[in-house]
Amino acid sequence: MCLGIPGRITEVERCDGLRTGTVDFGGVRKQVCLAYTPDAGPGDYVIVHVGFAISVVDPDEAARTLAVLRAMDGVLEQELGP
Amino acid sequence: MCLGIPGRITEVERCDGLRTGTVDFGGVRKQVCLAYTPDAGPGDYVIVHVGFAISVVDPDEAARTLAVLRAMDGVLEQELGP
Amino acid sequence: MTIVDPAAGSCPVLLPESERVLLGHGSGGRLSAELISEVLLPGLGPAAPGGPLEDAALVTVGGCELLLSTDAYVVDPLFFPGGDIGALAVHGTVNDLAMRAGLPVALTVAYVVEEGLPLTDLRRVAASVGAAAAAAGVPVVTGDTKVVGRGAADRLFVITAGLGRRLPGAAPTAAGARPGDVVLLSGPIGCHGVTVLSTREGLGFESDVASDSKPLHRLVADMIAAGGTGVHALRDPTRGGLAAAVNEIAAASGVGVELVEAALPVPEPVRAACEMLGIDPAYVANEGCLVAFVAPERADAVLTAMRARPEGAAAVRIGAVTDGGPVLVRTMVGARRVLDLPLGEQLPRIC
Amino acid sequence: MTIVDPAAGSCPVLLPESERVLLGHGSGGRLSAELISEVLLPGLGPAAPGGPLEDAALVTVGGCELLLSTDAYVVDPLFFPGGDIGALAVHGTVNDLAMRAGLPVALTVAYVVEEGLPLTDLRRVAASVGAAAAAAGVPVVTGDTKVVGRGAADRLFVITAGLGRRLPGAAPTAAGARPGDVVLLSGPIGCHGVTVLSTREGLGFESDVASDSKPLHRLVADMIAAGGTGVHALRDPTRGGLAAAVNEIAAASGVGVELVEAALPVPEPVRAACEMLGIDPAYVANEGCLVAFVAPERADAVLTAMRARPEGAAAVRIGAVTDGGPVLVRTMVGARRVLDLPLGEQLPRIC
Amino acid sequence: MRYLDEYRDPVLARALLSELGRVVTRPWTLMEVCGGQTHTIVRQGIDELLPDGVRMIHGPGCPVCVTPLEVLDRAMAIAQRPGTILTSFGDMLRVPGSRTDLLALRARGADVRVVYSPMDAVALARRTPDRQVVFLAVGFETTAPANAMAVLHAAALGLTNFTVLVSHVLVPPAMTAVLRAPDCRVQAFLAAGHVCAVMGWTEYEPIAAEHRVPIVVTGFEPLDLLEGILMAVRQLEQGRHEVENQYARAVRRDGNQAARQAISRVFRVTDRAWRGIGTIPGSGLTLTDEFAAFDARRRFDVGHLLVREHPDCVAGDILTGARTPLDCAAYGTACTPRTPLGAPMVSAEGTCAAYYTAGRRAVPPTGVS
Amino acid sequence: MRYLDEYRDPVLARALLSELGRVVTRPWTLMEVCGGQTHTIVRQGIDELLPDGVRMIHGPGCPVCVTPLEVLDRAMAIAQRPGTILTSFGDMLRVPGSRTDLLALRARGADVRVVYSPMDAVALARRTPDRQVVFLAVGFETTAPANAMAVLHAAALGLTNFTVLVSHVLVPPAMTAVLRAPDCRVQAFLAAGHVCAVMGWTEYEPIAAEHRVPIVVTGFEPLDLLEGILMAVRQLEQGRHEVENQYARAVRRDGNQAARQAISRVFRVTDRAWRGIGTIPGSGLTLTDEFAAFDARRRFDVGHLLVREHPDCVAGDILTGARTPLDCAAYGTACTPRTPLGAPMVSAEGTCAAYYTAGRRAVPPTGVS
Ligand code: SF4
Ligand code: SF4
Ligand SMILES: [Mg+2]
Ligand SMILES: [Mg+2]
Ligand SMILES: [Mg+2]
Ligand SMILES: [Mg+2]
Ligand SMILES: [Mg+2]
Ligand SMILES: [Mg+2]
Ligand SMILES: [Mg+2]
Ligand SMILES: [Mg+2]
Ligand SMILES: [Mg+2]
Ligand SMILES: [Mg+2]
Repeated sequence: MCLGIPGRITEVERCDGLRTGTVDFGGVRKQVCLAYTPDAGPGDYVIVHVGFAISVVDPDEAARTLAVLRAMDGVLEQELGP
Repeated sequence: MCLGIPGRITEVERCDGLRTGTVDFGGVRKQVCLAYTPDAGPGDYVIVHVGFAISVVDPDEAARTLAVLRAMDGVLEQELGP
Repeated sequence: MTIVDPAAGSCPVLLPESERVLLGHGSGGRLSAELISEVLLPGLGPAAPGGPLEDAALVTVGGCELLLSTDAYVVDPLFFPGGDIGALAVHGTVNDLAMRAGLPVALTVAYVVEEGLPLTDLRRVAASVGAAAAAAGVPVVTGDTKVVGRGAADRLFVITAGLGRRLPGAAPTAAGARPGDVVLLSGPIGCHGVTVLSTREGLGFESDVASDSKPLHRLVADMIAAGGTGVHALRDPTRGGLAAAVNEIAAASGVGVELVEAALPVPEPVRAACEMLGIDPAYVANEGCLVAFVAPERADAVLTAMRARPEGAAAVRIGAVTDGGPVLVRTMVGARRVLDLPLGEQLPRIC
Repeated sequence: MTIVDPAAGSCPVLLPESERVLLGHGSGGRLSAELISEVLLPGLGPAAPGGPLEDAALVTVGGCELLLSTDAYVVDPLFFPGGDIGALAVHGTVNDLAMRAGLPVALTVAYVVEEGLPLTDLRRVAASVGAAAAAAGVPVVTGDTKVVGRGAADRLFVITAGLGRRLPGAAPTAAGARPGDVVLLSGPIGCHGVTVLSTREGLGFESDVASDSKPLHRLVADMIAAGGTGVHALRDPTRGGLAAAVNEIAAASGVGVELVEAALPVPEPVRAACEMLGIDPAYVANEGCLVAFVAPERADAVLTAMRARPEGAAAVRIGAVTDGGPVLVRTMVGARRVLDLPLGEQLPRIC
Repeated sequence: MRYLDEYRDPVLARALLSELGRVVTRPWTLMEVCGGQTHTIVRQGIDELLPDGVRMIHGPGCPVCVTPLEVLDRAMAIAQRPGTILTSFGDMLRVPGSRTDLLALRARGADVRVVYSPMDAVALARRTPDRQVVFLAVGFETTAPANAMAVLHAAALGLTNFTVLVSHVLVPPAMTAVLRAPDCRVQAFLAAGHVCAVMGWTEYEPIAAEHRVPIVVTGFEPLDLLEGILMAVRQLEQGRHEVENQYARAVRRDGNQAARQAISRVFRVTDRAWRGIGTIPGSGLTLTDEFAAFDARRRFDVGHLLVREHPDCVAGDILTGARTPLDCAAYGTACTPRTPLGAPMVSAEGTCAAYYTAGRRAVPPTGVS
Repeated sequence: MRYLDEYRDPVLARALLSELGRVVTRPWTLMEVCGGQTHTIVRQGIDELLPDGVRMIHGPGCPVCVTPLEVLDRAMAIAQRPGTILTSFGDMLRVPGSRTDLLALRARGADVRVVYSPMDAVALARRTPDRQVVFLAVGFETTAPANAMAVLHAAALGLTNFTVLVSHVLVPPAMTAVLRAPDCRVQAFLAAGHVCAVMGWTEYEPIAAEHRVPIVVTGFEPLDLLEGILMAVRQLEQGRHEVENQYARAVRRDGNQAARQAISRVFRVTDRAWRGIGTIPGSGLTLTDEFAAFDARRRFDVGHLLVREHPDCVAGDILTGARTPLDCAAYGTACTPRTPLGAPMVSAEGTCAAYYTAGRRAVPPTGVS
């Protein structure tokens, strides 16, 4: 359920009393409602679902997960040899 | 002004409280309002303008006019010789 | 609310709001000609065809003389007495090839379908395309189908293109009419247009008339067999009617034409409908007749050949080509008047 | 008000109300295929083309091998980054000819215009047709224009037909793919479809992507020069995208195909738009690339020839033909899944 | 077609022309009032065949041509309102207002539809209860009974979404205006047969008497027109000035009583502006108070409209017969059916358009050769 | 694309699969709740690559699939009313109701439009004040804040022509229902990352504890899913049953406070029927009384709707994981995406459709070769 994809906020504005902004998804830009991510600003990545940012991506957590996975791969490589 | 053409009534009916009927114009049939020709019935020719019969054709008068013209032609022919 | 400013331009046609396509631009008359000559051909630039506007274009490939034609069919209603949009799309393109002495070799058919069209209607039109093509002896070799949203088309448009092979022995062209040519008409006029008009909302009338939609390539083959290079020009008087066809040939050939009004075969119901609506049968569309400009010494032979075929059984001589000037009609009382290109759509008149 | 009768048929697709044309019938997917095979071809009857559905039909006239193709263009918007309906109508038909090794000789163009279209738009489209035809080196030899009432068309449809002459030395056909063939793709996918989608009401997004609309006949000429009869099948993956093109070739040839998902060139913004809408780039329309099925021993030479031309500069090998079975994709994680024909229109998903 | 074909017989037409030639002894100028008659005359080239000296000038009897610019602009302002369907006769759609015409408005998105009969507009209003249907009700006395019935029928059906924008005109006041013009050259009138089919000819008797002009109620076919001309010329030659009835097969002295009653129930006489001529007292019809609810002018407030005709157009002189189109400097150059400067160039039955369509310009066709 | 591409790395995917292979000692059955996750798993063929014995069954987390037939029929009845525009997400348009679907209704003339966001429906209502715009508001907790904002925004704008037909469902009650089914085989859950991005995971803690099942909040990319599976299997192997968070880059323990506040202002919890499953207590959201004016059910009386599912369809078992599509006799024969008998065959993320589209029928693809 619930297609959500990460994009980078490039602009924040108010429109009809709502916090909205432009989010860039790898070259595709869309107006998105930012009312539920009141602290996110330009440069932040948000997860967008049906035109709403529902979550701010935490870059440290993202890096940590990947580091764990890469470490796992490193362990494997070591085990299997070069 | 006022394109009007003669057609023959083929049917008379009432429709929404109005006297209407079918008028045949040389193979083209159209519904026509007959409210203004209360005495005209099937077989009669009427002059129709914008969907209304505005006059009943008097066949005797029609024949008389033509007879006059034909007589004029006869006179001419006589004058000019065969 | 609205105040019309008297200082604004008093010539309405030059105002920017008129710079839009009007229905009349599709009428086959003067507006159509203007659209082609002032918008479409200049737009095409160097890729545009040269010479007069012909029913079909001559293309020579590896020594073969080929003809190519296309027409879009947007008729409303889709089905009518005497035919339907599918048969029309086949006949129209076969006929445009025939007007340049082309025998049809292959057809393409494209459908633009409005969402919601009953499949039975589409099946019926496809069957009619197939039956008409088979009857004309030409295969439909390829096609395309597009579906557009509700309200983005009027149910169904059919667009055909045709490839033809030129009959040996003649090369009729729109520019071929010469002074002295006899003008022949293959059959009665106005049936198709009146049939379609009779179904229009607000004009609705019933009539005994049916569209004349039919293929004319076999008739043309016989005419050319009889008349050879004496068949100077041929045109099927579709949109814009006989008046447009004769004016187009006259203009392309640089000649005048004089037609005899009393000679025009106008079936009774066509005449009645035209009287009723205040329009001229010479401006009404046909889909199964042709007008031919034939050298006087070949005219009788061609006319005889025409009358020998069912589609030309009622062929008649309707006039002759003159040195120049406009297309004239000898009226019933013996005067002459110009029979001009129609301007735009034929609208019913009250007077 | 409405009581749904539980006793009524529970299988919705067999109900009569479904017996209408749906937008999905024009999607280039399974519904389109059904419409062609179950409604249009049976309708055509004996006039229908035989054999597999090709991009263009081969017609032999007086010993000349000719190709004929037609397509209707109904794109909304009329003008978009990278092209417009006019250029598209030229490129699409030139490309359909090219997919059977046809060099374009002549084009026809028919316009169906909605009353009220600004003349400047029509002029601009005509100019684009002219410029695209001139750039492709093919004349527009004839045409037709119809105007329909307001609301009876969506501004402008353009229908082209093309006549081609077959290049000597090859005869690619939809049925030509053989097990072992290499599958080549001439360039990135999805650009045209995403460009057009980005303008849709309710989906509106901005992107840096532009349509890939371009003519491919010169690319094909070079491919055939390099690969000769080893170029077994060609198709331009337009409506229905790469998935439809590959499935159609596989079905017509009676073979299977295995593609490598990681090898598919999907530009970043195309991928982003597809992620956003929940659609698969393999189902998105293209107007300037082709997929080729080439004998393995000629594949490198053909790929080199492709890369030597600007329109094939990004050509890649995307898979191979297998003995049979469905079209499979090797996924990123190394599993395989079927890449089926799409069903109907691609609709954005929420999940 | 019966009662048409007989009156188009070329042999009898020649007989009538010969007779006319024998009767005429000096030049006479006649006016056919009606645009439909103008159409037949020009289309058949009848005037070209008349004996030297017998000259037809074309009257103001084209309802499309004389509909004031203000009415057209008002109709167009109404047509542009959302939710409105504007209906009228086909020939009204091409008439230029100050800035555009109804066909061009339709191309821009207005819902403008052609109807054959005003009753079709009533039926449309019934079918589309959520839309306001407005009928642009123009015409002479012939059309007034039809437009009256449309209002009566809409009232009977209780429709609240049907209105008429009335611009009806009356013939006798226009004839009087022509006769009173200082440079009037008209010596006899052919009165419009279909107008008289409705109204009879009693209204014409005081005009004939006062101005000492023959008036012949005439039909629309070539033989009708030739006979009407012959009857008028006979009167002129004999010094008579009576009202005679050529069109006896369709016209009775008192016209059509039922139709006249409907007119007088729905309409009342009013002053009316004629395009190109100006206001003529008592020359128009407007809705009576009883039917004010059906008046589009009241239903739709589109403000006060200021309008101005093209300064080069001499339509007023054309419509009163003071000049022919060939006397207009703009005719055939600046002014053509494609680029009309004035109303008479617009509708097929307008005098300027009838001349132009018949080719009366670069190559004036000659008579019988 | 940042934060997507990294999680699709095939090398790391293989590393995760190897690690999973090392960790597994015996068969385990896991359920991914979310249709989006089902889609990724089937589209990428992840389940084909899992070590023997690790089996994924697909949960009820497709909002399109579980929307009750009654709601669809109601939406279609509303769409057929003149003057109405029915809007929804693209994937709702193909879902069959009792007799037809919204795409077919559109073909028959109903005004049915796809929107990307519920806010687009609000904008449409603003642009077309003379039409009633209805948004068919389906979805799980992820979508509820968006739909709530649409209502709040319409209220702030004072729109009287915008309503929502709400059929919102909640995940935790559905998970409990799955666990309580008599033949439940689920030993661990992957919880839906985006639902948790809104709601956090505290609701899952009592479920994990009560039913002794590991629950791993998981993302949507291949590496996310593989890591989520690995984390769940590790718990199972270690005999733990905790709530863990694989999707830490997007999900916090308490979710999104602002979004949760909007949900609880606009909606209240209610019992809800799930298509193919039946009513689950407390498993849905409906409008609070404060926003009753925006309730399409109240605005449009389309009567009482009686509906019946196709008798051959075992969607309930599919949605609770009791069976896979391959266990359904109709699958791939009577029931295909072209001729769906039940909701899971309709939307691309429905389990039956996901299987069918991936070709899991005549020629079942094998794993890595
Ligand atoms: S020719 Fe044109 S400008 Fe001259 S009077 Fe006639 S309508 Fe007016
Ligand atoms: S395959 Fe079809 S019938 Fe079987 S459970 Fe799935 S949706 Fe229902
Ligand atoms: Mg032609
Ligand atoms: Mg043609
Ligand atoms: Mg043609
Ligand atoms: Mg095609
Ligand atoms: Mg329509
Ligand atoms: Mg193609
Ligand atoms: Mg094609
Ligand atoms: Mg194509
Ligand atoms: Mg044409
Ligand atoms: Mg439109």
